[in-house]
Amino acid sequence: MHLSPEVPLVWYLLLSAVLFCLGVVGFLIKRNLITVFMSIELMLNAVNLSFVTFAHQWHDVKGQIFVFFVMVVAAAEAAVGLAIIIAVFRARATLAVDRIDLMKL
Amino acid sequence: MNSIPDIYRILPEVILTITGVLVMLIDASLAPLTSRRTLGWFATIGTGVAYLASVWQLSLPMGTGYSGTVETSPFTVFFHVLICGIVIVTLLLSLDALPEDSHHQGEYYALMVFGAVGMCLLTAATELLVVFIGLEISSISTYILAGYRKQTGKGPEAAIKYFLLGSFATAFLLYGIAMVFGATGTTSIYDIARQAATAQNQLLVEGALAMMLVGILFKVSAAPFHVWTPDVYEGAPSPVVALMSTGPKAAAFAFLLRLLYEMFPHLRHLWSPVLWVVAVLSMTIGNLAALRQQNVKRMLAYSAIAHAGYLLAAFAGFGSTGIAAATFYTAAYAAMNVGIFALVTIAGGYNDERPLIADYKGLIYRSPLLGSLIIFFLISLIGIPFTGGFFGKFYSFTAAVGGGAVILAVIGLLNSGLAAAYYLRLAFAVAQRPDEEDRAVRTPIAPIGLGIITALALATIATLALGIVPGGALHAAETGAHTLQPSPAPASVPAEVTVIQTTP
Amino acid sequence: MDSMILTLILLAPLAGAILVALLPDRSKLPAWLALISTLVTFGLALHLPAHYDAAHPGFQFVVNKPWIENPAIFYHVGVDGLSLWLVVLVGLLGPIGVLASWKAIQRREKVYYSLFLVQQTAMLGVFISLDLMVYYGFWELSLVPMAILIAMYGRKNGPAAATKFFLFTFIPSAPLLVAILYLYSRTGSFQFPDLRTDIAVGAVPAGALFWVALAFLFAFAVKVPVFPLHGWLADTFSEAPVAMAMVVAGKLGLYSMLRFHVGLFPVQAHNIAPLLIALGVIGILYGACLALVQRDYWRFLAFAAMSHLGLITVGVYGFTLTGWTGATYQILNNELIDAALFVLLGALEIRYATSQIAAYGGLANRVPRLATLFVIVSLAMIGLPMLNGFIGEFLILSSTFTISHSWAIAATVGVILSAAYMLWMIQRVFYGTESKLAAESPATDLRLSEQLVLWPIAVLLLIMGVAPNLWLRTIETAPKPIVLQQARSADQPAVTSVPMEVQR
Amino acid sequence: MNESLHLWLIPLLPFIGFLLNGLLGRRLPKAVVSAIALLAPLGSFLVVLLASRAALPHSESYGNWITVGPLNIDLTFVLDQLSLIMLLVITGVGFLIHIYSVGYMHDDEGYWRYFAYLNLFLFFMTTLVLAGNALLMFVGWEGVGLASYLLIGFWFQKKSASDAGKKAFIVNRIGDFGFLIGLFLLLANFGTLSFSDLAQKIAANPTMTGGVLTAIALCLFIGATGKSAQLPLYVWLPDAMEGPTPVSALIHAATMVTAGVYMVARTHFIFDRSPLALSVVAIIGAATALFAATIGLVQTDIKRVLAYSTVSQLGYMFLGCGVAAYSAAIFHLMTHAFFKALLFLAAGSVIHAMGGEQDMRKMGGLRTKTPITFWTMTMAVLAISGFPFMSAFFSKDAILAAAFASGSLGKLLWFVGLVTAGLTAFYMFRLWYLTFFGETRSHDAHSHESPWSMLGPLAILAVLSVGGGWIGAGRFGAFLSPVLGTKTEELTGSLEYIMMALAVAAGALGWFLAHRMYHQRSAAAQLAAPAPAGYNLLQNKYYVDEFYNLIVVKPLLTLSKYFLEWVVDFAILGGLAWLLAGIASLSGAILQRWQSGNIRSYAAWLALGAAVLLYFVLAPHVFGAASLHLGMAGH
Repeated sequence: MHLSPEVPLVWYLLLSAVLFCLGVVGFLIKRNLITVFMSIELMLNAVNLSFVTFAHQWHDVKGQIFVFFVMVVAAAEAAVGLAIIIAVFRARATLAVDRIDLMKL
Repeated sequence: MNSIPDIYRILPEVILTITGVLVMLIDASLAPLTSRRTLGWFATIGTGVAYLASVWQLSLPMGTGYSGTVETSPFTVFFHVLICGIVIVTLLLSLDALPEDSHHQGEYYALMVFGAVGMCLLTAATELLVVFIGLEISSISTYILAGYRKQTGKGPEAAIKYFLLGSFATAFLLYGIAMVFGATGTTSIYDIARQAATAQNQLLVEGALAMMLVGILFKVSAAPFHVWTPDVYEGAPSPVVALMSTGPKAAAFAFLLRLLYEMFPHLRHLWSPVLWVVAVLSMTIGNLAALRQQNVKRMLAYSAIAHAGYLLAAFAGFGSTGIAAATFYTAAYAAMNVGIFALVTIAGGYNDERPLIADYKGLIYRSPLLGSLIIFFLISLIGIPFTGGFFGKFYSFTAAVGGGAVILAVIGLLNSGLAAAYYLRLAFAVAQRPDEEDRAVRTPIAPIGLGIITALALATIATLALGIVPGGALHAAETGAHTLQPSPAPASVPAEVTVIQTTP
Repeated sequence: MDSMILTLILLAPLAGAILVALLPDRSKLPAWLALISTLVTFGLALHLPAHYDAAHPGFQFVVNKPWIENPAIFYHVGVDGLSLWLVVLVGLLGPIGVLASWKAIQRREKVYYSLFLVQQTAMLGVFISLDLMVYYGFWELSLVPMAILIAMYGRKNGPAAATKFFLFTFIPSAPLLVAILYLYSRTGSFQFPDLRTDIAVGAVPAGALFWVALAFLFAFAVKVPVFPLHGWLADTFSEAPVAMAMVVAGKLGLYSMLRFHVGLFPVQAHNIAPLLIALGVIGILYGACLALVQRDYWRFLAFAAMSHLGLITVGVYGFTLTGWTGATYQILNNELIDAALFVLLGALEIRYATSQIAAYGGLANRVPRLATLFVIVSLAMIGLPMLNGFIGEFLILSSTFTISHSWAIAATVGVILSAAYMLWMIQRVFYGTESKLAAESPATDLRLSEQLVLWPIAVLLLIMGVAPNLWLRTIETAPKPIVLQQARSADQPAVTSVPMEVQR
Repeated sequence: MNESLHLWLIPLLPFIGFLLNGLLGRRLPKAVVSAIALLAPLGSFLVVLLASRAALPHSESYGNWITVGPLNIDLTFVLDQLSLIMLLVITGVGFLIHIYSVGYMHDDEGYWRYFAYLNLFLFFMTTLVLAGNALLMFVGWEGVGLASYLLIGFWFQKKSASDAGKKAFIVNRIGDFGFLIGLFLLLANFGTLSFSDLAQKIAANPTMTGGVLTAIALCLFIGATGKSAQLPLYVWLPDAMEGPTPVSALIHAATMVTAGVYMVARTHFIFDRSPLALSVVAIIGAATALFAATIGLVQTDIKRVLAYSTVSQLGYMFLGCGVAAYSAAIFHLMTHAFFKALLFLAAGSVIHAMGGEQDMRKMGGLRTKTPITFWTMTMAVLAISGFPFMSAFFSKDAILAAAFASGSLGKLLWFVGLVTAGLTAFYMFRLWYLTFFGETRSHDAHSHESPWSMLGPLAILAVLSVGGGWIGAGRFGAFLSPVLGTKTEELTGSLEYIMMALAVAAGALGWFLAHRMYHQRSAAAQLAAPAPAGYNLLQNKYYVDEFYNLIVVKPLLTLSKYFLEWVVDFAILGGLAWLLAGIASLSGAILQRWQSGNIRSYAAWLALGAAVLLYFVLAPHVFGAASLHLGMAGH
C-alpha cells in the first residue's frame, strides 16, 4: 500500500491539537483582555479543524454541521464577550488582565 | 414509537422561549420610566406554565424527538421541574430585590428565562450538539446576568472572569465532543453508548472523556476547576447567584450523569477514581477555605464547592442508587441554596451594604422571622436530620458506602463536621445578643415584599418536605435513574472490527 | 391506647413548641404554654411504667410503620426496662426546666421555650426509637436547639461555647453515620432487633465489626463525656441556660452505650471493656480533683457531674447484671441530682448574679431553705445511704469489684473525694463568716416556683434511696437477655456478680 | 420467732421526732420542741426494755430493700444480747443527755434544729445497732457520720466549727472507704451480707483461713478506726469539740465513737479466724491509748482533755477486742459510756458556770460554787482512773487481765495499758484540781450552779458510773457469751489479784503526782519545766494535723490545680482541640491565598487540572501501548 498522495489525516489532528495548546498558552501569557479573548476563539477554531478532519474520515457531514454551530456560538460569545470587556473598561478604565483583581481572598 | 409530534418533547423549552421573547418585546414597547415589575410577574407566570408543561410531559410515552436529538423521560422531567422551580423562585426573589431605578430590568427577566431554556435543553439533550448549544445558552445568559450591577466595580469583573474562564472550559468540552465524534463517528449519546466500548481507537475515547470532564467539572465548580466561583458569586447580585449556584449546576450534573452512566459506563475504572479524588478535593478545599471567610457570599460560594464534592461522592455508587442519590442531592441542594441566597439578598442588601458576618450580629432580635429562617437554612446546609440537606448527604453517602467507597463517606462526613464550624459562626452571629452600639443594629432591613415572602415560603417548604417526607422526591429520582441505564449493549458486536465503518 | 402512647409522648412537646412559636410573646404566655405541654408529656410518660409488665422482658408499646422505602427506614419505636424510666425522667425534667427558667429567662421567651420543647422532643425521640436512622436523626437534632440557646443566652462567650459543644458531638457522629450505613449495606436493615440478631449470627465480618463498634463507641463516649473527650463539658455548663445544661450531659451517651454498643456488639464491647473501665475510673478521680479546685461553681458542677458519669461508665462496662442495673439506675439518680443542683445554683445566680464561689460565704442565715435543700441534694450526690445516690454507687462498685479489685478500689476512692469537694463547696458558700456580697444584697429565700420544683425532687431522692425496688424490678429485665446470651456464648464464662456459685 | 417485738419502732420514733422538729420546729414553741425531742429516746428506751424480756436473739425482717440478680439485701433487724446492751446505753444515756440539753441549749436560737439533728442521730445509731446485715449497718454507719457533721458544725457561723464538721465527715468517709471495700470483699466471696448467713458460711468451711478473711477483717477495721477515732484516723475527734458539749457527750463519748467497737464485736467470727487481724487491732488499740493519753497530759482546754481521754479509752476497748476478750471490751464500752458522758456533761456544767470559758487555766475554786457538779464529777474522775470497786476498775482490769493472759505480745500490751492507766489517772486529777481547787483565777467571779434539768442527769450518771461496774463484774461475760462466745484462758486466782493491785497502784501514783503538781502550787505549766521540748511536742499534738496536711491535703490540691487543671485539662486537652482548630483555619488561610483574583492564575489552575486529568486518563495508553502506532491509515 503505497503512501497515498493526500496528507494523512493524523497530521490534521496534530495541527488542531497544537493550535488548541497555542490557544491555552495564549490565554495564560497574554496581558490584554482582547488578546486573551482572541486566544479563546483560536481554541474554538482548533476544535473546528478536528471536527472537519473527523467528518472527512467518517465521510459524515455531521461534523461539518457541528462546525457551523460552533462558529455561530463563537460569534454569539464574541458579541457578549466584547460587550463585557467594554463594561469592564468603562468601570475600571483598563484592559490589563492583571489589574482586574478587585475581588480576592 | 414516535406517534406523538416532536414539539411535545420540547414543550417547556418552547414556552420559555416565547415568554422570554415576549418579555423583551414588551420591555421595548414600555416607556423607559415605568416600573418593570409587571414584566417580572409575566416571566414568572410563563415559567409556571413551562413547569406545568414539563409535569404534563410525564403522561407522554417516553421517547426521543427530532430524530433522536431530544428526549423526554422521568429523568428529564425531574430536572425540568427542578429547573423551572428554581427559576420561578429566583424571579420572585428578584421582583422585590431589584431596586426600582436599576435600568433595563426587562432584560434581566428575559435573560433568566432564556437561561432556563438553555438548562432545560441541556438536560433533555441526547445529542452532543444539542448539549453544546444548551450549555452555551445557559452560560452566556448567566455571564451577562453576573455583570448586571454594572455601576459597581465588582460587577463587570465578575462577568469578565466568568466569561473568559467559562468559555475556556467550554472549549475543552467541545474538544472532547470532537474526539468522541472522531472515535465513534456519531454524536448521538445512545449510539456512542453502543459503540464506544468497542471503538477502534480507545485513546481517543478516553481523551474525550477527560476533556469533557474538564468542561463539566468547571461548570459544576468542582475542586481543581472551582477557582472562579468565589469571585463570581461575590461580584454577581445575590438573586443571580441564587440562580447560578443551583440551575446551571443541576443541568451540568444531569449531563454528567448521562456522560458517565450512559456514554462511558465501560470506562468506570477510569472516571471513578478521578471523581473520588475530585470529590475529596472539592469537599476539603471548599470547607477549609470557608473557615476563615468573613464575607458571607464568598463563604457560601466555598460551601457550594463543598456541596459539589458531597454530590460527586454519590457517583461512587453503582447503577441506579448512584444516579438517584445524585439527582436527589441536586434537588435538596437547590432548595437550600436558593433559600439561603434569598435571605442573603434581604439581609445583605442588593448592593452588599452588609457583606460581612459581623453585620448579621443579633439579626434574630431585629427581625425574628428572617433570623430564624437563616438559622433553619444553615442547619439544613450542615445536614441536621429532618431537613433536606441531611437526606441529600445521607443518600449520597449510602450510595458511596454501597459502592464500597467507605473512606470517601468517612471523609465526606468529617468534612460536613468541619463545615458545621463556619455555618455555625454565621448562625450564632445571627442568634447572638447584639450590643447596642454595634453598627449593624442601626441599619433597618428593607421591608419584605410579597415576592420574597412566596420565594422564601417555597424554598422552606421544599427543604422541609425533602427532609421529612423525602420518599416522593426519591421515588421520582429512582424512576429517572432506571430510565438512564444504557439500553443493554447489543448482544455482540461482530467480532472482527472493520477498521472503518463506512456509512453511506 | 398502648400502641399510640409513644407517638403521643413524642408529639406532645413538638405540638407545644409549634404552639409557642405561633402565639404572641406576651406576659409569660410562652412560659405557661411550655409548662402545660411539659406537664402533659410527663403525664403521658407516667402511663408507661403503669402499664409495663416486667413479667416478660423485651420491647413494649411497639409501633413499627414504614417511613421511607428505598433505604428501608421504619418509624419503629418501643421501650424496654432500660429506656422506660429514661423517658419518664425526660418527662419529669421538662416541667422542672420550665420552672427553673421562669425567672432566669426574660428576653426572647418565645424562641427559648419553643427550642426547649424541640429539645425535649429530640431527647424523647432518642430514647424510644429502635430504628438506627430515626435514632441518629433525633441524636443530631438534639444538638441544634441546645447550641442555639447556648449562643443566644451565653453568659460570657456564648457562640464560642456553642460551637465547641456542637462540633465536639457533631464530628464524631460522622463516623457513626458511616458505621450505620455500613451495617445497612451488610444486613439490609436499620432495625435494632434485626441488627442484633444479624450481628450475633455473624452477618458482618469481624474485622469490619471492630471498626463499626469503635465508631459507635467514639460518638457515644464524647456525649457522656468519658475522660479524655470532656473538653466541651465545662464550657457548656458555664454558658448554657440552667434548663438546657440540666439535660445535656450523661443520659443520651450512656443510654446509647448500653443500647447500641453493649447491646449491638457484645463481643467487641467485652473486648474493649477494660479500657473503658480504666477511662471511667480516671474520669472519676480526674473530675473529683478538678472539682476541688474550681473557682466558678458552674465549672465545679461540670467536673462533679463528670466524676459521677465516670462511675456509671464503669458500671456499664462491668458486664455484670448488677453492674448494668446499677448503672441504669444511677443515670436516673444522677440526672435528678444534677437537675436539683442546677436549679439551686441557678437560684443563687438569680439572687447574687455571680458564679464565683469566692464571693459567697455564710448564706445559711440569709437563705436557710435553699441551704437545707442544697445540703440534702449534695448528700444524695456523695452517695449517703438512705438517699438515691448510694444505691447505684453500691451496685456498680460491688459488681466492678468482682471484675477487678484494683479498679474498683480506685473508683471507691472517688467516694472520699466526692465528699471532699461537695462539703468544701457547701462550706465555702453557705457556712463560715458572712461575705460582703451576702451581707449587703437584699436576697430573699426560695420562691414558690423554685420550692415547687425542689421539694418534690428531695422527696423523690429519699424514696429512690429507701425503696429502689420499684425501679430496679423493671430495669433489671433489660440486661437479662444480654447476660444470658453471654452465658450461652462459649468463650465468656457466666459473668454474674458472684464468681463463686454460692448463692442463697 | 414468737410474736413481733416491733423493733422497727426503736429507730422510727427518733425519725418521727426529727421530721416533726426538722420541718415544723421553727414555728413551734420551745416547750413543744423539747417535748417531741424527749419523747423519742424515751419511747425507744421503753420499747427496748419491753423487747429485752423476749427470748433473744430475735430477728425480724420487714421486706426486701434491694434485689438485683444474685444480690439480695433484706431489711432485717436483729436483737440479741450485744445489741440489747448497746441499745440500752444509746437510748438510756441518749435520753439523759436530751434532758440535759434542754437546759444547756435553752437560749440558743437554733434550738429546734439542734434537737432535730439529735433525734436524727438516734435514728441512725439505733439502725446501725439493730442492723441484721452489713449494708444496713453501713446505712446507720454513714448516717451517724452525717449527724455528727451537722452537730459539730451546728454553730456554722464559726468558721472553725464548720471546718471541724467537714473534717470529721471526710475522715469518717476515709474510714467508710475501708468499710465499703470490706463489704465488697464479703459480697464477692460469700454472695451475702447478712451476719447470720456469713457466720454460717464461714463456719461451714473451716479450711478457709488467712488471705481473704484477714483482708476483710483489716478493711472492716479501717472503717472502725475512722469511726472510733483510732490512731491513723483519730484527728477529727479533738476538733469535734467545736460542737455543743451535750453533743460531745452523746456522740463523741458515749455512742457514735463506740460503733467501731460494736462492729468488730458483731463481726467477731471474721476476726477470730485471722490472728494477724486480731493482733493488729490490739496493737493499734494499745498504741492509740498510750498516744492519746500522753497528749491529754498537757491540754489546757477542758473538752480537749476529755476528747483525748475518750480516744485513749477507745484504745483500751480495741485492745480488749484485739485479745479476743470481746465481752470485756463491750463491758468497758458500757462503763465508759456512763462516766465519760458524766465527765462531758459536768464539764458542760462547768463551762456554763464559767460563762462559756473552756480554758482550765482560767478556772479554779469551783468546789464551793458548784458543789453538785463537783461531787458528780469527782465520782466520774475516780471511776475513770480505776479507783477500786468503781466501774472502770472492773472493766479496765478485765481487759488488762485478758491482755496479760494472751501470749508474749499480750504482756507487752498489758504493760502499755498499765502505764496508760497511770497517765489517765494523772490527767484526770490534773483536770480535777485545776477546775475545782485553788483560788478562782477568772475575773468575773459570779459563776453559779446549773439548773436542776442539768444536774439531774449528772446525778443519775454518777450512780451508774459507780454501780456500773457491779452490774457486769462477774456476769457480763456469761450474759454476752451466746453472741460473743466465751474467753477461755482465765488467770489463776493469785495472778489476778496481783494484776488488780498493780492497776490500783498505777492509778494511785498518777493521783499522787497530780496532787503534788497541781494542788500545792497553782501554776499550770509545772509539767513543762522539766522537759520543755517534750512539752511543746505534746502541746502541738505531735504535729499530726500539720503532717497530714503536708502529706495529703496540700499535694492533692496543688496536684489537681497546677498539674491536672493547668497542664492536663488546659494545655494538653485544650491545646489539642486548639491545635486542630488552628491547623484547619491555617490551611483555610493558605487556601484563601489561592484566590489571587488574577484571571490568568485561575486559567493556569484550570489548565493544570486538565493536564493532570488527561495524564491520568491517557497515561496507560501513552506508555503502556507505545507500540500501538496510531492506526489511522487514511484513505
